[in-house]
This record gives sequence, structure tokens and C-alpha cells, in this order.
Amino acid sequence: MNAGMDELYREVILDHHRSPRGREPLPGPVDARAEGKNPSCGDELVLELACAAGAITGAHVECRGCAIATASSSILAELVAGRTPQQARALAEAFRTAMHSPDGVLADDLDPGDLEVLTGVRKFPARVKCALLPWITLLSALDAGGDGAPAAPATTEA
Amino acid sequence: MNAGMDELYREVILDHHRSPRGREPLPGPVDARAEGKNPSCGDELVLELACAAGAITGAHVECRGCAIATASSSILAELVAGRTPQQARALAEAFRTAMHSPDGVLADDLDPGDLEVLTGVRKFPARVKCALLPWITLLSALDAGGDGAPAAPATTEA
Amino acid sequence: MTRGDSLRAPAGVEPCAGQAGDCNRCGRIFADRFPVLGRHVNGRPLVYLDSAATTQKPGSVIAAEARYYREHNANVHRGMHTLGVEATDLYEGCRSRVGRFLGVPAERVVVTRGATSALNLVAGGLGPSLRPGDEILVTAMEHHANLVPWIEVARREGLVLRHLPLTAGGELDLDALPRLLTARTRVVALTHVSNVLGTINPVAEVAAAAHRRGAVVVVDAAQSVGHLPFTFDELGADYLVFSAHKAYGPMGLGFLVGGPDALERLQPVEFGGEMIETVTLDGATWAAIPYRFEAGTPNVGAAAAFPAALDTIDEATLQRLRQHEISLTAYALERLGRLGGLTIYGPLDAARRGGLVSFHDPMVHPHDMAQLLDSLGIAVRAGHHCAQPLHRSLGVVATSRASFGMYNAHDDIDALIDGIGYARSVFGA
Amino acid sequence: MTRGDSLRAPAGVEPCAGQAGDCNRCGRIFADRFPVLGRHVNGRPLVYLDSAATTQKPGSVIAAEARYYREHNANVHRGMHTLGVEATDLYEGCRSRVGRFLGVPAERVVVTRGATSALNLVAGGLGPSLRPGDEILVTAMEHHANLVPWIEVARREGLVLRHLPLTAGGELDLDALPRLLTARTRVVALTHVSNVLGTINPVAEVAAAAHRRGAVVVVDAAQSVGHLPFTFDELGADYLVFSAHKAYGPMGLGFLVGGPDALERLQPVEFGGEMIETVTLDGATWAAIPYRFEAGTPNVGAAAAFPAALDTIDEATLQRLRQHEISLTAYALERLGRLGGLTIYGPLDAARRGGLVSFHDPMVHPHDMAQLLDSLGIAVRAGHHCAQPLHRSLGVVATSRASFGMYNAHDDIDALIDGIGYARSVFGA
Ligand SMILES: Cc1ncc(COP(=O)(O)O)c(C=O)c1O
Ligand SMILES: Cc1ncc(COP(=O)(O)O)c(C=O)c1O
Repeated sequence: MNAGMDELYREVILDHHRSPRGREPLPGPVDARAEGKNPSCGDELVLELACAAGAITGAHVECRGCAIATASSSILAELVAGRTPQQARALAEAFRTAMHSPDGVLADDLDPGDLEVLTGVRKFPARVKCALLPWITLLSALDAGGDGAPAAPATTEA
Repeated sequence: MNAGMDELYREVILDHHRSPRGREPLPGPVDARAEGKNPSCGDELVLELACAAGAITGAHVECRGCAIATASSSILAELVAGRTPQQARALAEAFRTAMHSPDGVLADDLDPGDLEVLTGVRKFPARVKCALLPWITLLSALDAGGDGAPAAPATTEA
Repeated sequence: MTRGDSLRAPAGVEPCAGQAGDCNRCGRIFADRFPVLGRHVNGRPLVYLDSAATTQKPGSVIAAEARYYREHNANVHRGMHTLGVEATDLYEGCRSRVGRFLGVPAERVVVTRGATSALNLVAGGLGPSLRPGDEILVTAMEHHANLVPWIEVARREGLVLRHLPLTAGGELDLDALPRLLTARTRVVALTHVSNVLGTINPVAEVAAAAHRRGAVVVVDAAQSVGHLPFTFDELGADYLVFSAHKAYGPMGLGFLVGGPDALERLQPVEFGGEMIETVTLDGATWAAIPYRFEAGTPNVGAAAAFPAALDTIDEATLQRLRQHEISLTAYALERLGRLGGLTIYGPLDAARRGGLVSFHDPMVHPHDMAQLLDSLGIAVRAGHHCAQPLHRSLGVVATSRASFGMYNAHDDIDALIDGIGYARSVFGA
Repeated sequence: MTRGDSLRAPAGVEPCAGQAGDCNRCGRIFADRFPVLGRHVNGRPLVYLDSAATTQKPGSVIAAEARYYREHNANVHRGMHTLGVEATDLYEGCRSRVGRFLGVPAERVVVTRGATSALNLVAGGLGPSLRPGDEILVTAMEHHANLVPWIEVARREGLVLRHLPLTAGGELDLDALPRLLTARTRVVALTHVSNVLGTINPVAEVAAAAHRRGAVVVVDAAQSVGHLPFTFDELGADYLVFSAHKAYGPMGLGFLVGGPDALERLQPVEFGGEMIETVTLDGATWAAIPYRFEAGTPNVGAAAAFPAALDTIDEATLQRLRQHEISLTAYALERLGRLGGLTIYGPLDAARRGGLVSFHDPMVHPHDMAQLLDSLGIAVRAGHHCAQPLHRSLGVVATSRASFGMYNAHDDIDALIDGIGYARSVFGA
């Protein structure tokens, strides 16, 4: 690939984009829900979470966005299942910090999985918000709590 | 004097500025009146005319302005007395045209008196409106006619 | 990537009257006068296909702005020192030059900060003269700049906002016009050239119909001034706005041009120095038109520079620039069409379009497309292009857009086509 | 005319810490970096004493704007090609730089087209939150830019406009403040430095009193940013505005800086692209702060250039620039005073003033003064300086004003004094 494109469109990312996880509606009730958008791009995303026994059991993400946003949604769906809301929040916040730091390191004890690959996007400042959108939306879903009340749409453009 | 200043501040002009004509209130009734101003400079002027037997018999000008506006007011007071309104209007219009033309010639049959000297001001574009203010105000006084109704203040900034 | 792999004019594409030797099919016009075009991006020579967002500037414009600051810089209309007089002459000279360019007297040209400011001036300025229930007609292809100000006035004044729909071919549905122009229609606002569809609207026809109903007509000429040959009078509109920066001029400068007596109907919307006649502590009266619409220190540097852009346009002639854009657009439409699998928006006939083509590739999201093209040095724009309602009606949230200036050539479109192929290959298509 | 005929520092004037060799008494600061100062006017070297209208620009600023157009020019926040990213970085870099300069985070800096636009944004933006009968307090020394927008909001919303009077010495009459700050006062708008009197207002003190009453405070810092050392927090205001062009930067650019949560209280007043979140045909939601206040294509070229002006200021240090302006002002006050027969406005103590002095010579109308000084190459401003109500209270329609920048020196004031003598001689005084 050309000039740095292999760093942005890593094989892992292309793979998530081609076959995104979390596209199936949740089988049971939705415990938290949030919408996110990047107004300037038009990217839109709906995130639904199911919880049980203090842990997230599943995520459903509908993402209308670019390959980066789609892959990030897919990685999110893969990674949040089985975490407590606190752990999920910690991961989202660590990712956000990493995307704005020069080295972009995610601590191993966070068990960041493919998210580690996604931190490579930080070298493309215009795309950082694409990668962050699902995670910001996750934070907003967690803020809204389990009460199901819709929060204002999350946005990466603050 | 310096660079062109002798063309702007001609002796005739300085003389009108030092002892302006038309400063005395009209002895009889005022037949036409107009106010003029140059908002951007702050120059303000009130012109009153007396008429009899189809001719202007006298002018009273109160001018709060620079030497050029003051001298122009004084020349106006000197020149309009004895002219018919048509003649006064023709003179004002000829002067306005002259101030915006390269050669600035006023036809001799207009009997332009010291106004001829004032056309030298056209070489100083920022001062043209100072020289014109009394004459624009005259046109507005003549437009208002003899009915004494106050016209909107005249302005050289259109 | 290989460039220029197909050097003959494809059938059906008329080469424009380019400069011989510049390029094999259609000469770049004055490309060597635009310094930025010498740039490399990601190791490749820049292929700039985003002129609808902002055009590049000829060196003469850049130099004129610098010269203003090096030799004349002063505030305008104030004081009477030499620099101030020179600055005022340059500023007023720009006003006259724009008037001459569009065929109107200088007194009917208001200098603004851009097309958006100018549209806010018209919408906000007409607002107080409108009554609840009055109607404003906009089209379904407007840029947000010619839509949101009207939404706001409508909300504030209790007006009804109506929308002229589009045909499937991306043109104004004129059949719907008689129904939508009612006795209450006070304003018809439309773009001259759509910044997404490329469509050139029949402004004169719409204006005539609007005038028969007694409505005033506002034309957003942001995409047409400097690109299409026309005079203000030919459009038949009451208000026309545009930005200098889309007509090869500097940023931070735009214009509102009014028909006879049209500016008189506007209340000022920005207040401050230079726009007043008399101010007391409690009230103010306005300066003469056009100054009453120009509050505060204007962008004299940009005004001093813009005439050089208009000179460049006139030197090339608008006729030739137009031919050039038609030729590039026709070629782009043809080659994008031949690629297959793309949705291409707007009229099929290049002669009915401005110099831009928007498209959507279901295999490559527009942002990825823009990113991958950029890696080849090719600049296109991806997004909703400030026309969300239009995109919604097209059924997509974003499109990719390639847009052309005088400095582009058929080669650049070849590069684009190759680049799209490359982007598809990345996504395994 | 002879210049520099008195080369020793007069008693009582502290020379500032100038560069040795530049001038005998007080060094011009970086004068050789300002290309326009090499000019001759009417055959004489330019003596520029009109910095309060607009400062001259260092070559680094002029070059930065040209470099932007030659190397990076693109629209911002749109698309994702390299030029667009670079342009966005430069634009956002300017926002951060201004934030750093005034000690506020970038998110609280709105980029506008100038101080006037910024004041219209605050006045218009607060308008909808005000109720009939609410009061706005302005001072009797405001520039029209900080007066007419309030007159208009007051008219539109049925508010009461009150005026803080001045003392005979040209300072705010703080004794009147308790009476004028009422339970209905919602906004207090005042200038930091008067552009006519030179007075530096005790903004922090007024702001504290206003805040005790629950009013928000708007500071017009057009004459202070880049001239006086201060941070946003030191002023204690809620909103601060200024223009780049009076702080050695380019034209067509200004800023509104808000306190914590202050920008949240403003409704947008300009509508269009870049300031929206979502637009449908009938409604719109706003983008995040500060973007919601920045409709349309901004002046990226000017934003790319302004940091170079702030760098120049920081290199000289604001402390030194301030000392320099105090020294020049003290010298000007002294020499003008010694001339006799002049009315000089504002505080007598240079340390209580910005770098400007306005005066009136009953023998020479200000316009004639400016003209005759110009014939000697000396640029001063004559007129009401966009402060008609203040001039009315001073009993004159116009004054002459000499104002100083870093590049001025005591020599320039000597030239002014000689020039006034010459002007008087022309009128036979
Ligand atoms: C059709 C149209 N109208 C209005 C605008 C707004 O122009 P500006 O952003 O220069 O104010 C644009 C450009 O973005 C446009 O394409
Ligand atoms: C005190 C003051 N406020 C506001 C302004 C307005 O600034 P601008 O004309 O740059 O908008 C000026 C300058 O003219 C000023 O001196």
C-alpha cells in the first residue's frame, strides 16, 4: 500500500470492516443504549448493551460510517462482552487517552485485543474521531446507565 | 508650504477661513433651510436662505468643520446672493461635476468667483467632501423649496 | 500508480481551447501561476480536485495582499493621511472592480466576510420586513449557508419555509414551482450552481416567476462567480452573494450585490463603526448604502488582492474557463461512468453542470476514498458538503466530490480514476 | 522641518529599556521588521502614529499569510486530504495560540472576523436570554462597536440602556457605579482601554461589582491585547473581544474569548456551514462550542499568520512593550502640554493610559491638522474615532489622535510637535 496507508488500513482493521462483529440485534432486553454521530462527516452509530450479573453480556452496534468507524465498532462489540461497566469505561477512557498521546500505548492489563492495532490511527489526526466515535458512544451509554433513558447523542466533536 | 499644501490651502481659502462671510443671521424671514453633515468627519452645517422677487437675497451659514468646509461655506454665502434658485443650483451642480472631473474647469459664464480656486481641492480626494458639503446642502435647501419644511440632512457620503 | 495512461481524447469529449503543449488534451490554464500546485503530497505531485471548497490562488493575488501590508496598510475611511487614502482607494477599488465584473455600479456592491455572511445579511436584513405567515421558498439542493439562515428567520418571525423539490435527474422540479409560489411568497432563495449535484439552475426563469408573484429572489452564486460567464442582470435576481475564495481570491472576503433599490430594503444586521451616520448614547442612524452594511474594520488586505484574481479570470476569459470546466466535467462523467458500480449525482450533460462531480462508491466509504486518494497526492472532498438535507434525499450520509479549477487538466481525472481503482483494491473489491 | 532637534531625554521622562543605538532616547522595538516603515510619504520618511486604528505588520506575519496560500491553502474541517488537514492545523493552532496568549483553553476561543463581529456575537447572542426591562450598562467612552450593538439589542428586546459617566479627568466615575448597577442589570459592557482618552479602565473592579449583582461583563480589549500585559482571568470578565489587526496581526480576524460556561449562554447569530450539527429542511441543531459561532469558511490565511504576530510580541515581551508605550505617551503628554493652547484628553498620568494621545487645537481643525501633518509624512488620525457620544460630551466633533506601536520612538513625537507648529503657522497662528 501507499505512504502510510498500511498503517491506517491494517489487515486487522480491514478484516473487522469486512465482517463486523456485533451486527446482530441483542437476543434479550436492551439495558443501555446511546447514539453517536460525527456531524461533520455524517457518521452515525447506535449502540445497545445487554447486562447481567453486573457485567456486559453483549453489544449490538449499527454503524453508518467509514472503515475505521466500522472496524472500531466491531472491535468494541468484541471487547466489551464479559467486562463490567467499570472495566468497559476504563478501556474506553484509556483508548481515548492513547489516541491523543504520542506513543499510543494501552496497558496490557486492560486486555486491549485488536484495539491496540487501532491506536495506529492516531497518526492520522483527521481520522481519530472516526476511531473514537463508538467508544465515546459507549461512555455515553454507560453514563445513561441501565435506566434506558436516551442520552443526548454522543459526539467526538467537542 | 510643503508638498502640495499650497494648492490645498490657497491664500484665498485661508482668507475665507479666517473671516468667513455669511456668519450673520438673516435679517428677515428664512425662506429655505437645510442641514448637512459628513458623518465620518463630524462636520456639521446649517444653511438658511432668504429670497425675494425670484432671487436669493442672502445666505446664513453656520459651519462646524475644517478650513476647507468653512471656506467653501463662506464662498457659497458670497456667491449665491443675487442669483436665482436656478442659477444657484446650476452653480452647485457645476461645482460638484468639476470636483469629480480631472481638469475641474468651471465655465466662466457661471461667474464662479473664488469657487474656481476651491476646485484645486479635487486633487485631495479625501477633502472633496469637505468642499462639497455646503453645496450639497444648498441643493437640499433648494429641493426643500421655499416651503420651509426641513429636508433630511444632506450628506456628501452617498 | 501510473498517470496519463490514456492520452487521446476519448470520443464524445470536445477538448477545450487549451494552450498547446501544456497537456495533450486540454491545456491547464495558467497552472504555473499557482504556487501551491508545485507541491508534493505524500511523495506525489499534488492533484488538487477540491476547488469547489476553495480555489487555489495565483501568485499575483498572494503578492497583492503582501504588497498591501508592506506598502499601504492602514484603516479605511478614517483620517486623511496618505496610507489611509491609499488603503481606502484599494478597498473601494475592489468594490468597483467587482461591480464591473458583474455589471453593476459600485454602490450596489456590499463587501462582506464571505458568502455566508452575505446570506445572513440578506436573511437577517429582510427579516423585519416579513410578517408571520409569509412564505420563503428554498430549494432542496441548498448549501447550509442558504438554508439555515432562512430556517432561523422563519423561526424568529413565524414564517413558513417551503422547499422546491428536485427531479430524479437532480434538477429543480419546475413543474412544482407554480404550486409553491403563492400569494404569500416573499422570498425565493436558490443556488446558481449546486455544490454537490453540479446542477446549474435556471435562475432567470425562477426569478421571473417569483417576480410575477411579487417575491424577491436571492441567488447563492458561491459556485458560479469566476466560473460561469454571466452578469448580474442576466440572472434577474434581487440579491446575489459569493465568496472571493472560491473565485481564485483570498479568504475572509465576500460580496452581496443588490438590484436597484434592493439594498434599501435591508435592515443592517451588524452594528459598530463605519456603518453609522450619527450615534447618541441611546440611538443611531445608519450611514448611506452600501456602508451601512459594513460594520467594523473590513479586510482591506483581501480587498486589495481580489482584483488580481478577477484580472486573471478576465485574462483567461470566462468563456474559455467555462469551456475548460465543461470539458473536464464531461471527461470525468464519462470515465467515472465507465468504471462501473458508482452512483454519480446530478445531470448527465456536462453543459448543464458546473465544474464538479460527486459520486458514491458502495464499496469504499467516501472518507476512506478521500484518505486513499490523498495517499496518492489527490485531493478530493468527502462528506455531506454542507448539504445534509440533499444527502438525506440522495439516501447517503456522505459522497466524494471532485471539483475543477482553471489549473486542472484531463490528466488529473486520469489520476482520480486510477486512484479509485487503487482504493477499491485496498478493500478487496 | 527639522527633526530630532532635541536629542536628550527631557527631565521627568524615564527612557524605556530600548535597544542601544536604535535611537538616542528610547529604542524603536523591532522597527526594521516592519516593511512599511521604510516608506516615504510626500517625500519624507513615514512617521506612523495611527496604530490605534491599525498596527503595522511585521514581515513574519506577511510572510506567514503568503506561505499559507503558497503551500497549504484549503478549506478547513472538511474532507481529509493533506492540504485540508494542514489548513485545519494552522487554523486550530491559531485558536490555541490565542488561548495560550490570554491564558484560556482553546475551547473558549471563538474565531471571528474582528472585534466588531465578536461584539455583535455577544450582544446578539445574549439578546434572546434577556427580558424586557432588563438593564445593560455601558460606559460613556465606548467605541461604536461596543455601543451600537447594545442599542440595537435594547431596542429589539425592550431593554434599558444605562451609561456609566466619566469624571472630568476622563476616567470612569466609579462613584456612580453602585447606583447604576441594579437588580435588573444583566450585562455590563466596557472598554479596557479607551481609543480616544487612552484611559485604562479598572475592569477587574467593575467586573467584581457587576458579578455581585449577577450581571455578566463584556470587555472590549481591542486597544489592549498585544499592548498591555494581562491574562483573561486577571480581568475577571465573562467575555473579551479583540481584533488581530490592532495587535500586529492581519485584517479580517478577531476573537471572542469566554469565561467558563460563558459561551454556553450565547445563541449563535450567524448561520451556515460548519456551525451546525444536523440540518433538516426545517430545523437545525448547533455544533459544539466554539464551532457553533463560526459559520462559513473562516479566514484561514489570517489565522495562519496571526501567531507570528503574537510570537513577535512575546519575543519583545509585553512588559517591555508596555514600558515603551508608557515612555512614549509620557513624552507626548509632556511635549504637547508644553506647546500650549491645546486641549489634551484623558488622564494626565501615562501609567494610567494606553499608548495614544488625543488633542484638540482650537486654531487648527483636526482634519486640517491631519492633512498638514501628512504633508510632512506624519500619519495621525482626525475625526470622532467612532466615539461620537464621547466627543459630544467633550464638546467637540473631532479630535486629532497620535497613537503608538512598538516601532515608534521619541523622535516621532518630536516630528509631531514640529508638525503641529508648522500647521499652526499655515493658519497664521
Ligand atoms: C453553494 C455554496 N453556497 C455557500 C457557500 C458558503 O461559502 P463560504 O463558506 O465561503 O461563506 C458555499 C461554500 O462552501 C457553497 O458551495
Ligand atoms: C476600543 C475599540 N473597540 C472596537 C473597535 C473595533 O474594532 P474592529 O474595527 O477591528 O472590529 C476598535 C477599533 O476601531 C476600538 O478602538
